[in-house]
Parts: sequence; structure tokens; C-alpha cells
Amino acid sequence: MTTAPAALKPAAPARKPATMAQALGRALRDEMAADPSVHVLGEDVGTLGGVFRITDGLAAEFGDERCADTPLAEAGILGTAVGMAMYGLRPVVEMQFDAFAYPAFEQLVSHVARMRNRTRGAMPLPLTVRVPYGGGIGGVEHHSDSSEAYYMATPGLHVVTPATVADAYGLLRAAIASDDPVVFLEPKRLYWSKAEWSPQDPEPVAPIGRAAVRRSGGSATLVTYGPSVPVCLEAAEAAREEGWDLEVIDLRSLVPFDEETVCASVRRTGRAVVVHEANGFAGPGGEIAARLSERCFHYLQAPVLRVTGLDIPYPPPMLEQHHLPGVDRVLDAVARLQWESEWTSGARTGEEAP
Amino acid sequence: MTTAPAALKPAAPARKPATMAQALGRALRDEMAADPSVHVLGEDVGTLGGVFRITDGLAAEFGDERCADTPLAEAGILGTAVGMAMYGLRPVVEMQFDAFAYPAFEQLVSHVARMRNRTRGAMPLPLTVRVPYGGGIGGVEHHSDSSEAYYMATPGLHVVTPATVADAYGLLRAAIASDDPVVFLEPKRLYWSKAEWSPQDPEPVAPIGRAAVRRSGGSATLVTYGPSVPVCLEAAEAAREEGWDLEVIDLRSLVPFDEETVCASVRRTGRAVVVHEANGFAGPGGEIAARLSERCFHYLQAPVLRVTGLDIPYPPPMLEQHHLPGVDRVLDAVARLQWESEWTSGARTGEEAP
Amino acid sequence: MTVLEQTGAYRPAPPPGWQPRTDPAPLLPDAEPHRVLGVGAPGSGVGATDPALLKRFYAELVRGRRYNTQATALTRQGRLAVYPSSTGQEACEVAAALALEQRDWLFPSYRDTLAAVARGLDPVQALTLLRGDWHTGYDPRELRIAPLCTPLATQLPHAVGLAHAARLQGDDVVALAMIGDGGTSEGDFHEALNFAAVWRAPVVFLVQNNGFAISVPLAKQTAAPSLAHKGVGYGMPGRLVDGNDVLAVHQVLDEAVQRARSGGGPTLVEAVTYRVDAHTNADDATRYRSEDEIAAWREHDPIVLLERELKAAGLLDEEGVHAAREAAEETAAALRARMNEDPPLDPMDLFEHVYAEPTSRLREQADQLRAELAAAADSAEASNTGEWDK
Amino acid sequence: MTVLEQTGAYRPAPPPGWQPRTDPAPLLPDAEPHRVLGVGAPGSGVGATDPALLKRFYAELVRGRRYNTQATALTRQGRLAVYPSSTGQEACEVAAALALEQRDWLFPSYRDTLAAVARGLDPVQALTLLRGDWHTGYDPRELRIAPLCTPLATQLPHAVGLAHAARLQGDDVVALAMIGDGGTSEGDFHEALNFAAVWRAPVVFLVQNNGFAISVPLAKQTAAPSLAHKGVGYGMPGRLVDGNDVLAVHQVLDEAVQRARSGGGPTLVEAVTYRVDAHTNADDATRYRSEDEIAAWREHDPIVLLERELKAAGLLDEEGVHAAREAAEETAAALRARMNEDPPLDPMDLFEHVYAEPTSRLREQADQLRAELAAAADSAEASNTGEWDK
Ligand SMILES: Cc1ncc(C[n+]2csc(CCOP(=O)(O)OP(=O)(O)O)c2C)c(N)n1
Ligand SMILES: Cc1ncc(C[n+]2csc(CCOP(=O)(O)OP(=O)(O)O)c2C)c(N)n1
Ligand SMILES: [Mg+2]
Ligand SMILES: [Mg+2]
Repeated sequence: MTTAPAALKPAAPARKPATMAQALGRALRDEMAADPSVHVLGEDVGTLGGVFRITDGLAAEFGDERCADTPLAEAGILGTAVGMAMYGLRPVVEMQFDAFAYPAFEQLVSHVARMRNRTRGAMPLPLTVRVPYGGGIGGVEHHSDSSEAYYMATPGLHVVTPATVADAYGLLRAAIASDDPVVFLEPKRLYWSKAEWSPQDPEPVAPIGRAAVRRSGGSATLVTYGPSVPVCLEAAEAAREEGWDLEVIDLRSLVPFDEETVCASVRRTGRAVVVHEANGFAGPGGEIAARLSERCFHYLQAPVLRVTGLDIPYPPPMLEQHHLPGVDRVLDAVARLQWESEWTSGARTGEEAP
Repeated sequence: MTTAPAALKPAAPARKPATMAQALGRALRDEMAADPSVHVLGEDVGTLGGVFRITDGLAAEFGDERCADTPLAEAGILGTAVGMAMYGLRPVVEMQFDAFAYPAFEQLVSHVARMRNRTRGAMPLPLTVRVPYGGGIGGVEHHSDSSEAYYMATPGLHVVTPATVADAYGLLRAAIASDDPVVFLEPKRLYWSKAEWSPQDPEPVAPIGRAAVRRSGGSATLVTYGPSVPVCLEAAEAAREEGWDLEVIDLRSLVPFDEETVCASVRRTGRAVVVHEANGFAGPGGEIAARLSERCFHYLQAPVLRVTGLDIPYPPPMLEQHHLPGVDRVLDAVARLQWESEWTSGARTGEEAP
Repeated sequence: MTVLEQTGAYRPAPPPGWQPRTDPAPLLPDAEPHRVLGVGAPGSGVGATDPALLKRFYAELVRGRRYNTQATALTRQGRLAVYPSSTGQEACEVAAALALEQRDWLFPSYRDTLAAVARGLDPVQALTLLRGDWHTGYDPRELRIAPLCTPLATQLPHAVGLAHAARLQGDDVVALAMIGDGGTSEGDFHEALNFAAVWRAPVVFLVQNNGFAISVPLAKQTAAPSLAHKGVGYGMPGRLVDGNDVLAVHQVLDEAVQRARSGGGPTLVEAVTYRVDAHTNADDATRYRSEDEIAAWREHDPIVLLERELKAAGLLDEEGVHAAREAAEETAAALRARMNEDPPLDPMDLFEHVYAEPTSRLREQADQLRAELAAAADSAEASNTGEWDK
Repeated sequence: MTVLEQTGAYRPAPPPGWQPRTDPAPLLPDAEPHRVLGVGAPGSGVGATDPALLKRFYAELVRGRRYNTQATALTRQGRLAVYPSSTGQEACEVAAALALEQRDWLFPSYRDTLAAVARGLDPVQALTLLRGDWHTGYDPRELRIAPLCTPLATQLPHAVGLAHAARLQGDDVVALAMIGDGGTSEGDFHEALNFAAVWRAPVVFLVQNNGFAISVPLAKQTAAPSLAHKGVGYGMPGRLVDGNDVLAVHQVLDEAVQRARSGGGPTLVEAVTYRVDAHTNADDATRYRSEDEIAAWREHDPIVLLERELKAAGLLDEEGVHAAREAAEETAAALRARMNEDPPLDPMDLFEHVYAEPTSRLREQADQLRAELAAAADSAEASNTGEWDK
């Protein structure tokens, strides 16, 4: 009766500010709509929509069997999800917090990671384990662990973590669609980060396994992921004052690791700092720094440095700022990248390192 | 009546060949005898003496409450051990095999590693978790994992692994006597390795946290531990033919990590290869290589290389020899340490690495 | 000769390993939750209970309720990171605390601040975890209260191990471990109960069945006849009790503690109760339950139940009610005042208690943080000086 | 108005959340293990069972026993890495396999090779794990047999998830999961049974209680009246059966499968049996049990029990016995012959099935191994040539 605007062929849909949490929820919704074999299960994911409300609305839209509240038992959740995947479903499991995924560790390591291999490919497990991880949200004990080192050290798993709203959507859809099990790490403190984004017209996202250069620069490379990406971008801005033009790489996928992109950058800049929240010792940065040191050896003007969480159990909220790698520590590490090249070139002959 | 030899003051007791398994059992016995608060618990540790017979005779000598068969539940074993330690006992837990420690992962990571920290030191947990680990024994699936990366990445735990008979005894006693929780990794395939050794007169062993130089050499340093120590020693012997004089360092303790000893060696040799059975990616060698690359940067004549298990789930016994780092792979890595020094010194200017 | 060839007598008997099982009947829980208050003639419920204890119960319930509202208020003021209120469950909290002797141990979950306080813990120390200045604010050995435990059910095996250790040492110590209905689904619950029963460890397991695990109702948690029925599978008696009836809970726990202390082994107690507040201040309970349901439970309020019985028995008058409320207000005021002070924080503590001795790695990191803090203090001073110089 | 102030009616009623629980009585297991063979007049035990099925049982039992002895012999010849024999437990193994329809799923533990073979799996493929040429020697989807599972109890949640998924898809598929007495102590057992009961998943849990978990006797494993009593705590019926009486096990499993298929939910079955051989060929059972005990169980041998009943019922004669043994010998001979061949091994397989697509890292490692193998082949050829040249 009225020429409602809706009747007009719509222009490119408006891109409005959306949070990462919304984009994740939308990714779940769109995968569930696209593929009836996608099932969501976990603690409080149904009626409540999850403690972070990522699954909000899914039970209402798809019914409480497709988005199911389970009994409170993480090994049971992941173990039954394995069985569901064996029958051809595509389960997406939510672990309520990082530390509460540990009860499911045996299922993850001994079954999820191995079923395809065990059966020579006959029985792949297309299964996604969503784990909200990391700190910076004032969480009390056991609510802020960065557990990615455990998953990275487990062959058979993919380990993916977004840092932007667009990636959150694109990578989660890719994870669910993957025929391999994916541990999908959601940086809790970025849940409420915002970007202009439209679910109708999402940006295409590179397939799992590709890093993104978030900022180009020639002085040195910051290699990072997840919650530390904004920190590194901020540090890179601040570094301009010191005359450093830093490149920032967001790994996005820890397994597979995009060695090509990272090495290309470091070979160009000659200097690198790896930044993450997880503990330093035997943490993700160990692998990354070792790999860069090996593969870019002849290009490095300085040792690859790491700026990480301290080697302590995750601290109580009132002290967490001292644990988390912040802009200052990143800049401090950049400053230690041996910019006095005279000294550097002499050093190879064997003086004591500083 | 007769002048029995026993009546004479005995000379230094004879050192007879003993296996690592025997030395471990003796360490348990001697600690139990020395300290009534030491309790052993686990699956089959009592009547049977453990599937590897490490605890053989303990129940007979100390009673089945001091060396107790538990119900079959690893989280329960470790969890009750935590409670026993809270009451002042010193529990020593046996996990039957590496992969069967995974059910206890939450107890280990969320409690064992944190109780001291959580309580500001008021409630330390003097608790030892013995884990037979590694492959090379023809074990079927789940019986050959090298799980040390998980434990190393968990602040609050000490991680110790012997490679010799004497260390097995000395380090296990030190672990049990430690007021910190220790994950004591026993290299299964060295259980039956032998050395001249006497329980009456055990060699003094350095405290936990000190690496041992098992072989001195000036060409390059092999950094290794546990089951790979004999492999590296054999490789070092073989390397003499090629004119390389290799230093072999047995870390013994992965946490704390003896950076001093390892860095001193690598600064001297200028070249290093890290060798272990665990998967390479995000494995223990990542941390070690990263640390050496950083701390010995100006002394390195070549990138630190790693020879590790492949990045695959542990293979079936008939294929495990292709997975395990052997002498040839170690020698191959040594050969890749850029011995053509002309090329090396030019390389710093930026040619493509090989 | 293989088994195939053998020619033994034909024995139409049960398998040789078989022995008649212990009779499960004594393990089965009460058909209805055990209740005391309001069941008989008005006032009769107090029975022979020591009047001093009755007054103590009343005072603690009133104080506990007030503590909950005060703590929740503190979250709104940013003085607590989070608070899981036990309003509606005070009878369980208080009865658990008072069921134990000094030498016994309490193993609370994250919701059981009240039980710890009722056992004598400093009300501010009890909140350290939830304020966020440290994980545990007290030395567990002092009052024998294990750290408030967040990973669900994981403290249960600790309680079993501790109780078992005490028994091995010849001490007649009992451990009481608290857990929610949701927590009973965790593997650790199963393993703890099984170890306890096999070891006949002196443990009492108190399940506060408050109907929900965050948003998940009991019906999605279990299909068991009752949570107390879970005892049967471990060979452990299960008891069912009205969790809002403090005297009933007390009786049941007291019996279980005595049984444990005298070598009778563990008991599983299910207390049927209700969480009147949301899961925590951060939760929105309207998403998963109705006002009607809450209203029905408010009718069955633990304080009201006790208050009426005490009044009917002539053990409480308006003055007594007033005095209890006054005392509760004092606790709340003191709590408020103390919680409004910033807790002393020393970032260097982060390195102190990871190991008995800090590793060289931790010493390096401590040096770095110390330098950072010094630099920050310098620049703060500089800018302060700047301020003053202006 | 706070709860403290409220003035509702005094309600001496059970707590509002309380509803009479489901009656546990129907969940409680039989007082004695259900038995059929040898209970009534000789021969009567076969009842109305299809004679073809009875003969099938007999043939499978005899074949299974022989398979066990053959496999154990193969460990001595170095042809198997290890073998956990199920001698003495064949009735459970066979009854489990035959209780299922083709569309159903079997979830065996590491000891249940026989069940897999009785379900139709190639006897050599069934041994892949234990021979050590790969982890699983068959495509689980083909005969709907999950991989033989080593980490105890971890396959139980898989069975529940699969059965639940099937039900959600509208398929009337049942999953039968096998586990030992020791395995019931694991947290995964608890979680699986709980999920199954809450979801009313069509699963049958068969616990073979063979008295030991390696060396640990049942009394150190549980204090429960019986393992079947563990069902009560999940709201699931428990059944107790003589595990050496193949007809009894068959009846109980058959009922449980029908119940599951028709939407009645899961059942827990405890079969009382005995492991006549050591835990595996690597075990020394003399360390923890007596010859007398074994002898008593040999008297209650599953094959003998069935054989006598069939003979008494006129369904089996010496010729039939002979034929079954012949068939078993044939299976054993074929197994021996095929197992004496080296299995085809391709080390490059190591990289093929880690992910759908090998990562670049795996491709690098594959290249390295390929080069190593080529070099080794070259040098082997060179030295062979050397030999011939001499
Ligand atoms: C192992 C583990 N998983 C998940 C959580 C997150 N979590 C905290 S409280 C809670 C619900 C607990 O419910 P219940 O046991 O009934 O106790 P209540 O909160 O009702 O007191 C959940 C899921 C946790 N703390 N630990
Ligand atoms: C999680 C786990 N812990 C320990 C083991 C080692 N293990 C293999 S079999 C076994 C005993 C199993 O006993 P039971 O469940 O009774 O089965 P049975 O061997 O009697 O068939 C043990 C402890 C394992 N396989 N998995
Ligand atoms: Mg609850
Ligand atoms: Mg058994």
C-alpha cells in the first residue's frame, strides 16, 4: 500500500558497528542455517545464550536439540560431541572458560586430535571447540588462562584465534565448515570490541592458516595474535614517535602456522618481537621465535625477542596489569633490538651479549 | 664363632650393574624409609609392584597403606594426593603411562601447580607425579606419548627427567624431598638401561635444576634429555669420524631450566642442535632453541636446529622408528650447521638462506 | 588340558566370584526430605537442641543474609569483582560450618563464603578471591578451611585425600565438602565419592541442590530419583534433607559427621534448597526462571522457618530478632568500611610463591617488573612535583 | 521488602522445589545374577531360543576361545605387540556382538577383539592395533564398530553421543558400549551414563566385571552393592547377569537393546565373569591371584555351560562339537598364516591422515623422510649388489 523502503531493491547493506561477540553469534547462526548437521552444545548455551551470550537466540531459532544445554561435565560434552561427529554431525562445543576446558583434555588429546589419524582418514571429526581465553577482563582465578600452548603442542588439532570482528565471523564459519577438529580460541577481552560490519555482506576472510599483516612497516616486525593484536597496533603507533615503523602481523591461525608470511616480513625488517599473553616459558612464542631464528637466521639484525605473560599462574584481577604484555613492554623490547648497527656487526665476532 | 666376613668393616660396597628401574625403586624405598610421610599411590603399585615393577616390594615392606593400589581413576588419584599433601603427607603418585595422565590434567594444572601460589605459600604441595613417558618400546597407541611440553608450559610445576641410573636415583629422591610439586618423567625405554651402581654408595647428584655435560666437545652442542641422551652420545661418537667434536648436554631438569650451563656451552661452540622425542612444533625444543637464539645470538655461527619427533600423533610400533630422532638425523642436522664459514659470514648481509 | 576339554561337575550355581551383595536398602535415601521445623506442633521442632546453639543458628542466618546483600552491593560499587550470593541457602551454609569441630576441615566451593565466615573466618579475608587482590585470603591450615574452590567438584577428591591422610595418621578428623547440584555431573564428583567409599574415608559430601547450575535446571542435569540416590552406586548412604530447615540439615550433617568420625565411612547428603538471587551479580536470572518460582521459595525462607519455630517455642522475641539484625548490620557496616579501603597490593608478590625458591627466570622477570615500577613511581613523582611546582 | 521482613503463611510443607522422586525400585538390579543355563531341568535353559542362534552362540564361543589362544601364541612369536585375552569372558563378547542389528554400533574396549570379530570384522583387521602396523585396522563405519579403545571409559561418551545423534536424526540405532569393572571408576563412565540418562539416549552399557583391573581386585575398586547398582544414581535401570551364561547375557542385552530402540532409554548391565588368562601376555597374574580361584572359575566355563545344556536339549552331539572345533581350528590356522606375513607398511602414511590436507610443516617432514628412505634403499641396494658381486 505504501511504497515501503523495504520494497526497493536494497543498496549494499549498511555496515553498522558490531561487536566481536555479535559476529561470533552470527557465524554460529549462519552455519546452523546453512547446514542442518551443525549442532551447538555446552553449559548454559541454550536458554541463557551462554555466559557471554554468544549463542543467544540459537535455541529459540533452531530448537533446544540443535543448541543444547548439557549436564555440567566438560569431558562428557566433548566426548559426546565426538560420538555425534562419528555419526556425521558437525558439533560445535562451547567451553565456558579456558580453565574449564581442562577436564576435557584427555578427550581432546587422545580422541579429537587422533580419530582421523587412528582410522587412516576413515573417520574424520569435523568438530569445533570454542574456548573463551585470556585475561584482561578482571576475572577471578581460573577465568583468564591462555591455554593455547597445550593445543598447539597436540598434532591433529587446528588452533585458530581471531582478533577482529570480521575475522571472528569468517574464521568461525571456516572452523565449523572444516573437516578437521578446530580449537577456536576467542579472546574474551575483545568480545566487546567493535567494528563496522554487516552480516549481510561480511568481508571475505582468508582460509584458516593465513596470517594477516595488520600494519606494514619496515623497521621491525611484531608477531602476535588474538588479544595482543590491539596492543601491538597501539605500540606501533606509539613507536612512530621514536622513529620506528613497525609491521604488525596477526597470526590468526596458530596451527597451521603461516611461516611464509611471517618469515617474509622478518627477512625484510631484520628484527622481530613476538607478543602474547600466555606464559613465556614453553609458550607459543618459543616455537615462533625458534622458527624465525632458524628460518631467517641470516637476515636477523638482532635476536628475536618475546614479550609475554610472566611465568606465573595467572594473577588475581587487581594485579593482572603487571602480567599482561602492554604497550610499554612491547616498546621496551623494540628498543632492545640492537639498533646500534656498529655494535651489532662487531658482535658476531664474539663479545659478550648485553 | 666363625670370623664371618660380615663382621669385618665392609670395604666400599661393590658397584654392580643396576637398571634404571631398580634405581628408581630403590629411591622410592629409601625415601619411604627416611620419611614416614612419603606415601606411594597409583594403579597396580601395590601387590603387583606396578606394570614396570618400579614399586616392587614397597607394599610388602611398608604396608599397603603406604604403597596403595587405588581405584582406576587418575584425576581421583592425583586429587586425593593433593588432599593428602594438604594434610602434611608427601605423596608420590604413579601414572601408569604418559597418555593416562591426561585425565588428571585439570587437577595438575588448576591445583597441583597453583596451590602454593594461591595460598601465598601457606599451603605448598610436596607431591611427586611419576610419569613413564616416551616411545621406543613397541607400545601400542597411547603408550608412548612425550607429554613434557604440557607440563613445561604450566608455571608452578617442576619437570625433571633422568637419563642415567645414578640420576634416576638421585633426582627421584630430590623430587620427593622437594617442597614443590615435581612431574618426574621416566624414560620408559631406559628403564632397562644399566650402569655400575650401588644403592649403599650412590653417586651424589646435583640438585634439581642443573644440567649435566655428558660429553665435552668444541664443535657444536647437542642439547637433549631423557631418552634422547644415549642417542646423542652415540651420534657424538659417530661424528668423530666426520671430524666433529660434539658436546652433549643432558638437561635433566626441564623446569627449572639450566640456562647457564647450556648457554655457556653454546657460546663456546657457536653451534647447537636440540634433540628430543616429543613433537617438534610447539615442543620443548621451541623454548630451548628460542632461548639459545636470543641469549647466544652473537655467538651463533649457524641457526639452532631441532631434531624431534615428527609433528604427528605417536605412530604405531611398527613405524615408530621413523618418528623417533635417531643418530642419522642428529648427524644430518649437525652437517647442516653451516660449517662453510666464508658463506656464513657473508650471509649476514642478506642473501637468501639455504 | 584346555578349559574346552575339561570335565568338571556341572554346577548350576551362581558364578564363583559371586557373593550376595550388601543390601542396598540402608543406603537408600529418605523418601522425602527430612524436615524438622514446622512439622509438629508449633515450637516442637527445636526438640532437645541446646538453646544456645539455636540462637547461634538464628544469629548466623540473619548475619549471613545480610552479608550476602552487603557483598552484592559491593560488586555494584566495584569493590568486588564478582559475588555468587547464597541468599536462600543460608541454612546449608551455617549448618555445614557448625557441624564441624575445630580439628575438622571444611572444603567450600566458590559459593560458600558464608560457611567459611560462619566457621570463624574473617569476613574480609573470605572475600579476597572475589575482590581480586589475591586468590585465597587466608592460611587454610589456620581454621582448617580449604581455599574456596572454583573448578567445580575438584575440591572433593582433596577432601577425601585429606580425610584419608588424617585417618592414616590416627587423627579423628572429618572433612566436609560442599558442592552444587550441577557439580555432581563432573567426573571428579564420581571419583571422589568412589575413593571415599573404598577407603571408608571420614568425609561428608553436602550437595546443595538449589535447582540450577547457572541457567540449567536440575532436570537437564540428572534423571536420578534424587541426587542422594547417587550414594548407592558407591556403597555410601544417601540422605535427603530440606536445605532451608537449618535444624534438619544440622541433624543430618551431625549424624554423618559422627558416623565418619567413628569409622563408619562417608555419607552423601542432598539438601534441597533454592538460590534466591541470580547466579552471581553478573547473571540475568530472568532469562531462565519465573518470579512465581522465586516467590514460592520465599515462602519457605530459612530464616522465617527458624524464626517462627523459635518464637513459638518461646526462645526468641522481638528483642532477640532486633538484636540479631543489629549484629548483622554491624557486621555489614564493618565489612563495608573495610572493603572500601583499597587492599594493600604488592606486585612483587607475583613472583614469591610460584615455587619455594624463585627460579632464575622468575628473578629476571621480577627485576624487570621492579624496574618498571620504579620508573613509573619516578614519573608519577615527577608529574606530581610538576603539579606542585605550577 | 527483603525476605527477612516478609510475613507469608507458615507452610509446614516440603520445600517448593520438591516433588516426589521417581521410585528407585524398578531401577534396582536383580538380587542375584540372572542365569539360564543349568538352572532348571537339564536342557530346559535353551527355552524357546532359535536353535540356529544357539548353534551360532556355540560356534562363536568355541571359535572365540581358539582365537584367544592363537593370538596369545602370536605374541610369543613376536607377531603381536601385545594381546589382552578374553578367555573366560567369551560369553559376554559373543552375546554383545549378537545383540545388535546391522545398523547398530558397537563400542569395544581394548579387550573386546572377540566381540568385533563375532560381529563380522575380519580377524586380522581386528588385530591391527595389537600387531602395531596401525592404530585401527578397519573403517569403523563399515560394520559400525568403533575403534578398539585403549584409554579406559573414554569410548562411553562417544557411544552416548553417537546414539543421541542417531535419535536426533530419526534413526532407530542403538549403541552398545563395553567396559571393564576397573573402568567404571573413571570420571568418563560417570559422565557418559549421566548424559545418556538425561538424553534418554539409546545406549546399552555392558560392564564385564571380571574381578580385576590388572592386579586390583573389585573390592579395592568399589564398595557398591554391585556395579549394576550404579545405574540408580543416573535414573537408569541396572541389570545383573552371570557373564559366563551366554543365554542369560543374551536375554538381558536383548531386552536392553529393545528398550533403547523403542525410546526407553539406556540400561546398565553388569556381567559377572572372570578373566582366566593374565591381563595380557606381558602380565604375571600369579602375583595377585591364586590357582584355586582360577580353578573354581574353570568349573563355570562359558563353553562348558552352553555345551552341556545344548547336549541335554539334544541340540548338540559329539559331531557338532567336533565341527565347531574344526571350524575354530580353521579360523586359527588362517589367522596364523595371515599374521605370519609381514603387514604392508608405508612410512609415508604417517603424514597422510593427521589433517585433511597435510600442513606445509608436514609436507617438509614427509620430504625429509622420503629422502631418508630413498637413501636407505640406495645403500641397501648398493650393499646387496656388493653381496652378489663377491
Ligand atoms: C569445571 C568447571 N566448569 C564450569 C565452571 C563454570 N561454572 C561456575 S558455577 C557453574 C554452575 C554451578 O552449578 P551448581 O554446581 O549447581 O552450583 P551453584 O552455582 O548452583 O551453587 C558453572 C558452570 C566451573 N567453575 N568449573
Ligand atoms: C585412562 C587409562 N588409565 C589406565 C590405563 C591402563 N590400563 C589398561 S587396562 C587396565 C585395567 C583395566 O581393568 P578393567 O576395566 O577391569 O578391564 P579388564 O582389563 O579387566 O578387561 C589399566 C589400568 C588405561 N588403558 N587407560
Ligand atoms: Mg546449583
Ligand atoms: Mg576387569
